[in-house]
Amino acid sequence: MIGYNRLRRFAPLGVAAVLALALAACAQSYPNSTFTPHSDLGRSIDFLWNRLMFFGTIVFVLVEGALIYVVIRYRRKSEDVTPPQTHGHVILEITWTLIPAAILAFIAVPTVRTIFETQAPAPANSLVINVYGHQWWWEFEYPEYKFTTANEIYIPKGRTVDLVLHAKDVIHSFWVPQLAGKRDAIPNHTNHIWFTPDSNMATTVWNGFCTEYCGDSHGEMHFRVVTVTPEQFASWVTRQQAPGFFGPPAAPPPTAIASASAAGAATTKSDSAAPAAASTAAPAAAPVAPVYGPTASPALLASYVLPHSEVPEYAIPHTPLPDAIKFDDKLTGDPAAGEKLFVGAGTCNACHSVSGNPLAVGTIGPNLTHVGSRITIAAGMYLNDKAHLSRWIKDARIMKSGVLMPTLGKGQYDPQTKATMPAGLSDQQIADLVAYLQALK
Amino acid sequence: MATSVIETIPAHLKPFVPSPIPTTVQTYGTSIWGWITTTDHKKIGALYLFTALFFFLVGGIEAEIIRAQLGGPNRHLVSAETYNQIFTMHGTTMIFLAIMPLSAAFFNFIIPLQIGARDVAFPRLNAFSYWIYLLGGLFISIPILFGHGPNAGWFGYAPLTTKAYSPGINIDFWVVGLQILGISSLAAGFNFITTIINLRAPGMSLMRMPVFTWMAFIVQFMIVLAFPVVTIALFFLLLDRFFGTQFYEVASGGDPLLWQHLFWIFGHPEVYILVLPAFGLVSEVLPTFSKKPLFGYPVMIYSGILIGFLGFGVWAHHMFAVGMGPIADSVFGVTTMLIAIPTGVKIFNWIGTIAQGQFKATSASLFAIGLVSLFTIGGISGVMHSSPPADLQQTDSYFVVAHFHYVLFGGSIMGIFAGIYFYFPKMFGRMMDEKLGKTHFWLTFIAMNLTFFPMHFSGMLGMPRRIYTYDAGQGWEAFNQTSTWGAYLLFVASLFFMYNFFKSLRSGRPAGPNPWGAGTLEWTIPSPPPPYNFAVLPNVTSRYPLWEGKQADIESARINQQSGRSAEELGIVLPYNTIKPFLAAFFLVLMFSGLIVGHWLIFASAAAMVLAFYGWLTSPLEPEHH
Amino acid sequence: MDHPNEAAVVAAGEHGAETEHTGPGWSVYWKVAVILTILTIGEVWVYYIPAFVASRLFLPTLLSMSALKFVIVVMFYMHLKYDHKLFRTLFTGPLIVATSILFALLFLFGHLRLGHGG
Amino acid sequence: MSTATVSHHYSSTGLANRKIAIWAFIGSECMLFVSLISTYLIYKDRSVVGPYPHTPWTDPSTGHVYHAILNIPVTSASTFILLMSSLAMVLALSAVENKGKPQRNLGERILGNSKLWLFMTALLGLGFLGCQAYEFTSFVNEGLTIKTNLFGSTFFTLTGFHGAHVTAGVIWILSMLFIDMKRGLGPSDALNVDIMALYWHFVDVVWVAIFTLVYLIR
Ligand code: HEA
Ligand code: HEA
Ligand code: HEC
Ligand code: CUA
Ligand SMILES: [Cu+2]
Repeated sequence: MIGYNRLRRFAPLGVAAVLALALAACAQSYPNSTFTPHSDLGRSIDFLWNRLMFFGTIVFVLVEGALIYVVIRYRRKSEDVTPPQTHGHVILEITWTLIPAAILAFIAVPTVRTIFETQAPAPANSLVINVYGHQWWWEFEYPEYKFTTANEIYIPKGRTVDLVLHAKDVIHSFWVPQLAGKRDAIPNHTNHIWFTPDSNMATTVWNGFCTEYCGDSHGEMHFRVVTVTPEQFASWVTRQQAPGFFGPPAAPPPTAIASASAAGAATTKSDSAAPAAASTAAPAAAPVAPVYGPTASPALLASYVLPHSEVPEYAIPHTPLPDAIKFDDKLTGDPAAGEKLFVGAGTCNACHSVSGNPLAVGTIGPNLTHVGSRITIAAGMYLNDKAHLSRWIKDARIMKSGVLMPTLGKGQYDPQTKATMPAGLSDQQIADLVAYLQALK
Repeated sequence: MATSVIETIPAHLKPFVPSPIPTTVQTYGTSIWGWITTTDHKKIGALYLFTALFFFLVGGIEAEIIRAQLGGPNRHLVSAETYNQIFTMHGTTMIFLAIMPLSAAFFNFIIPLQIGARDVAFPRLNAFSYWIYLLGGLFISIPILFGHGPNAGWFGYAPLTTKAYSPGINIDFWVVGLQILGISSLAAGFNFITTIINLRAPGMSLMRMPVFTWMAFIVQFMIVLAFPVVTIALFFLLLDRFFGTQFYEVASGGDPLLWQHLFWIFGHPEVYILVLPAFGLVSEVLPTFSKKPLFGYPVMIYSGILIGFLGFGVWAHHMFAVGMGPIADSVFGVTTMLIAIPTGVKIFNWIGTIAQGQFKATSASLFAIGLVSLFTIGGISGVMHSSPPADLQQTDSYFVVAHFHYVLFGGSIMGIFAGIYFYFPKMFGRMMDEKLGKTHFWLTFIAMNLTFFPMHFSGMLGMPRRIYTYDAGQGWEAFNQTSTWGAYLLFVASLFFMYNFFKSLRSGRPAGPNPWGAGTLEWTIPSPPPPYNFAVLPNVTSRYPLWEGKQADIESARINQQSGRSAEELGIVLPYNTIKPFLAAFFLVLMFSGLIVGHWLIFASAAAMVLAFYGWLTSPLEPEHH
Repeated sequence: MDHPNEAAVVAAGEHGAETEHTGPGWSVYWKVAVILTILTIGEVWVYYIPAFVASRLFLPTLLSMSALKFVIVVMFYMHLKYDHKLFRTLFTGPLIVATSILFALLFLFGHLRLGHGG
Repeated sequence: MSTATVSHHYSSTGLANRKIAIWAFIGSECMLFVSLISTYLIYKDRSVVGPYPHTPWTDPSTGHVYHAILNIPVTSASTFILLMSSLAMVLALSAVENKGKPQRNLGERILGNSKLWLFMTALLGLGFLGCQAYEFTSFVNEGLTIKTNLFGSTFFTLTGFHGAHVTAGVIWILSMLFIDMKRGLGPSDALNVDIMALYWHFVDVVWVAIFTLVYLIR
């Protein structure tokens, strides 16, 4: 008496579910939706998904329908009736074995076909990007152009990109839901995932996530993928290949740029500094002069980065600042002083590289050569602005759980060592560092 | 009201005169010593039930914290470190400390009764299994209270679990704790295999065995075949962490996929270990409340066997993103799909059981319907995972979380609740309150869907699992909020259950031997059963001895139902109570904890454990008989 | 009425729980031991023939000799050949699962290439 | 009362509980050893540094040359010893089963002496363990420990696991021998000896597999 009346109430729930799904498939407010693929791989998967959904819905409706039907139709009305004591039915058993088998065949065949299609070696002219998962950030290396960046990649629309996945510590997994499925980055393994971003989509930013649990800050191991036109991409590459420059634009002698770009190449783990496509050719053996001070050419400064104003809302992190870190936001910093601190008292160079600066070649942390042009810091956790940068430098360990970067602010509490830093950077020094980093565009 | 249930059984379904419903109900006695030393499978079953419900509550509270944290974006109710411990322990607790032992409670209580035995084959080993479970459970659960809980997820992928990346003692507790718990399951596995093969009453042929016992039988084989593999995988990790071996050391050339394969060779059979007992319970409940034998009994058995067997050939479907290559992906994808066929057959046969029957909605049967409807949803999302390219968008997202809660909560837990409402009268001699029970069901059913259905969306809309928080503006807020409110409602639903459970234990209406008019052997004896279960071993001539009206069945039922006499009066020899299994288990757990505490403890407790075993093996099980 | 029915008790029957296996005797045991010895000698022998080790036959030969040893110990010394068939099921079932998993793992880790010998 | 003996002696198959359990246990052990053996084989050629099982290795930093580790002659001997212990074990079992039957000649008296055969089994088992102890110590002396490389870890764990099984078996046999000396084993003990023998033979056949897969195959 209870069952069937209430079961009816679930009809609206089912309808709501279907509606919500339809909504999910199109709405703009789902920035990480897998239902709006923007690549060939994404669409192959979506095709399978639709087929799975189709048969899944049929099975669901039939089974739940039959269940509700029998429960209502054969409900007990009187305690005295004895139903026929049937024991089974051979034809029925065979039928409900064969029908699911047939359905599965319709699923299995395209599945296997898609597996072999999507796991074939990537086409020859693909853009190779070496991806290294670290606890808890991403290192991206463009071997073709010989530069390294972190937590943010640009890929040209219409060209196949072949991501070669490695891991430096534990297992991570690379996922940009709008572009493709996941692939794990596993130590001692090399994995591939490749796809071609649609050439007709907008220049925009996609969110990416680490999807294999990798320890404390697995939840904050994001990255951004910027899909750009081939021209924008070429322009962006020029900038990335240049050494870290800061300060007001000056007109340095051409040789400075050339040797600087060789220095940049030297930090990319490659002995042969073969001339990169978009950069000025430089002799590999050119002596590397330390590049201090403002060095950027106007041409380089004009090269492409996605303007912050064009970054969609969903790609801008909203992680609140921890209250525990106090910083005097009114301080203004001096980039040149910041640079000295970077390779001096700040000891930042122990872990970070800034190409062009031979003293800054650390590889434990992200490459900071053009950090000022990135949207976020700390693997997508915080917005890349002064407020966040300064607190990050002051006490990264409060900003992000388990992080390897030490607490550097003077008198700051380090939650990992459970100790207060006796020495360290003053707020003014941090402001200088921030000014330097922000200038590294 | 008090008489209604049994009076309403139609004439042919009560082929013998039922004994009057007792006004007082036997209890198991309250002496603590009596519980610690017991070897009675029914008391051990009850211990399993209470302990597992306790751990279920613990796992549930952990789930509530998870949901509270994820109820909105950028929440910091708990830190990332704490969150990671909580979700790890939530998964570990639910799987190893709640569902498996809840199933074990039924194995213990029901199997001997269903096959017409006086106890399990090795009663002391049985007690040993329980004590290991309890102590191992505490061992693995307590550290989280001190902020040192295991924190690498319930499948603890290497190399994250190695000393290099988890230098703390958190993972030590996990490795050692699971190692201990494995011993409990293995010991119970051998025990039940032997029991079911060898202690069936005369005439209880395999094809007359109740379906619950059949599913339990299959599960025991899966346990004894699956657990050794994880034992070895854990043993490697234990050696790595405590003795400096290299199994999972990346720098030495170790392959992280070794752990994954070994774990999932265990892990996938494990999920059927979790659900087949629930399938068995439902296969007892639905016929009873439809007044019809189970539809397609032999097919149900064969499909169970097939599921068990196929279950060993699909493990790598948890690894579609690791890059195994197209051949392996295809093979494991297709074998995984095949499992849907025998499982579907089960679903259809349950529907066939209700069809043409006389379905009565009770708490037990509603939960059984809950299983059929919700497990189907989980199964369908499982099939969606089984297509490797499609799974690349689903794996490690909340879509998977939705899948496995539909099969685990919608399957295992729903089935176990059906089992509890169904067998409570048999276990404790008292009825549970039906009104509260039905309220519990409807709240649970609604809240369960409210909690887990939105996860399908959040997952496909890009939300990874195991993240302690997420940013605003990702399109996930509404779904998470719904999930969280659903989880709160689930908790409220559980309060109804708890109240009902404890109230009924104390003052439920006396049940009598067969309150539901069920057909199998366990209902032919008093509730709760006397220590010896059957005054005479029944002579079984049919699948539903109480329904099919065979003379021999009726006769044994008539005798067994009415025995109010003690074992001595009947001259039945029962095993002694003994503390030795407890001691052996205690020292075994102590020995393992020596790995963390200090190696001297290993040797000291190993010696004590050997003594306990020696005492156990050299003392007789039961009084000498002439 | 308050007395348990003796007839049913008798019907429950009293079976001896003792196993009766009419195992083979010394006449078989020593022959098995000789075969085992010969096979072991054979295994070690071929190990020391470099040409044979390099040949395609090495692996299959060794595997079949060892499988043969395995089988005859199980059949005769563990008297599975003579014992209740239940035991055969209890052993061969798991053995099949175990060996399948062994081969599957070797394949997954690239030690068995389909179409190549070993 | 005649009902008294019914309870624990009834069985549906006529087989002994413990014998069913030991076979189930042996089935389970198959999975245990397959996991160990698979791991060994998977990691076979993956050690980053030597020493290696079948080939010599020169340590690049010290120039020290390590021999191929495995010692086939010793292991062949220990394999033979273990096989013979299985023979002794079947003889012990049949001696126990046939206790009390007339022994007409010296041969039958020897074959019927369960103490002798139990002792022989234990002795051969100890002999095997001795070989293993020798093997392990010489490997350690040659520079291979459980911590050295993947080969060391998998090798010692696999053979060590097996050795632990043999050790447990030897203790079991010695306890049985002790009982035999104290009160004499007879046909009523056959079940206990049978179970022990099954365990022992199983440990033996596992070694048959290990010998081929680990030692002989390259
Ligand atoms: C009770 C436990 C249980 C059960 C029974 C199942 C059943 C199934 N599971 Fe599930 N699974 C889990 C528990 C369970 N699973 C858990 C815990 C995880 C995650 C582990 C982790 O990562 O933490 C998981 C993860 C998981 C994955 C990995 C996902 C990933 O991480 O990427 C896959 C992939 O194939 C999968 C598939 C299946 C399939 C095909 C079934 C099938 O058995 C389902 C078959 C049933 C039906 C299909 C419904 C009834 C059938 C019909 C009505 C017939 C007609 C139907 C069709 C033709 C479709 N499961
Ligand atoms: C049987 C298994 C089981 C069950 C029942 C549940 C139940 C629940 N689970 Fe859990 N879950 C897992 C198994 C299970 N889970 C596993 C294996 C994981 C993966 C872990 C990992 O990633 O490592 C997981 C992960 C997991 C996540 C993902 C976490 C993450 O990835 O970050 C979430 C998030 O919402 C979640 C939520 C819930 C909720 C809200 C419930 C609710 O249904 C809980 C409701 C229950 C109660 C409120 C308790 C009620 C208690 C009683 C009725 C008994 C009391 C009675 C007496 C004492 C008499 N679970
Ligand atoms: C011990 C090594 C170490 C030192 C020293 C160190 N860092 Fe870092 N740094 C890291 C690591 C590791 C990360 C990545 C953290 C993450 O996102 O999880 C990081 C991240 C950063 C980022 C964010 C980069 C991005 O793209 O997300 C900035 C900016 C940064 N560090 C600046 C500094 C500065 C400035 C100093 C010195 C004052 C410094 N670091 C010193 C290790 C270090
Ligand atoms: Cu990296 Cu999760
Ligand atoms: Cu699975």
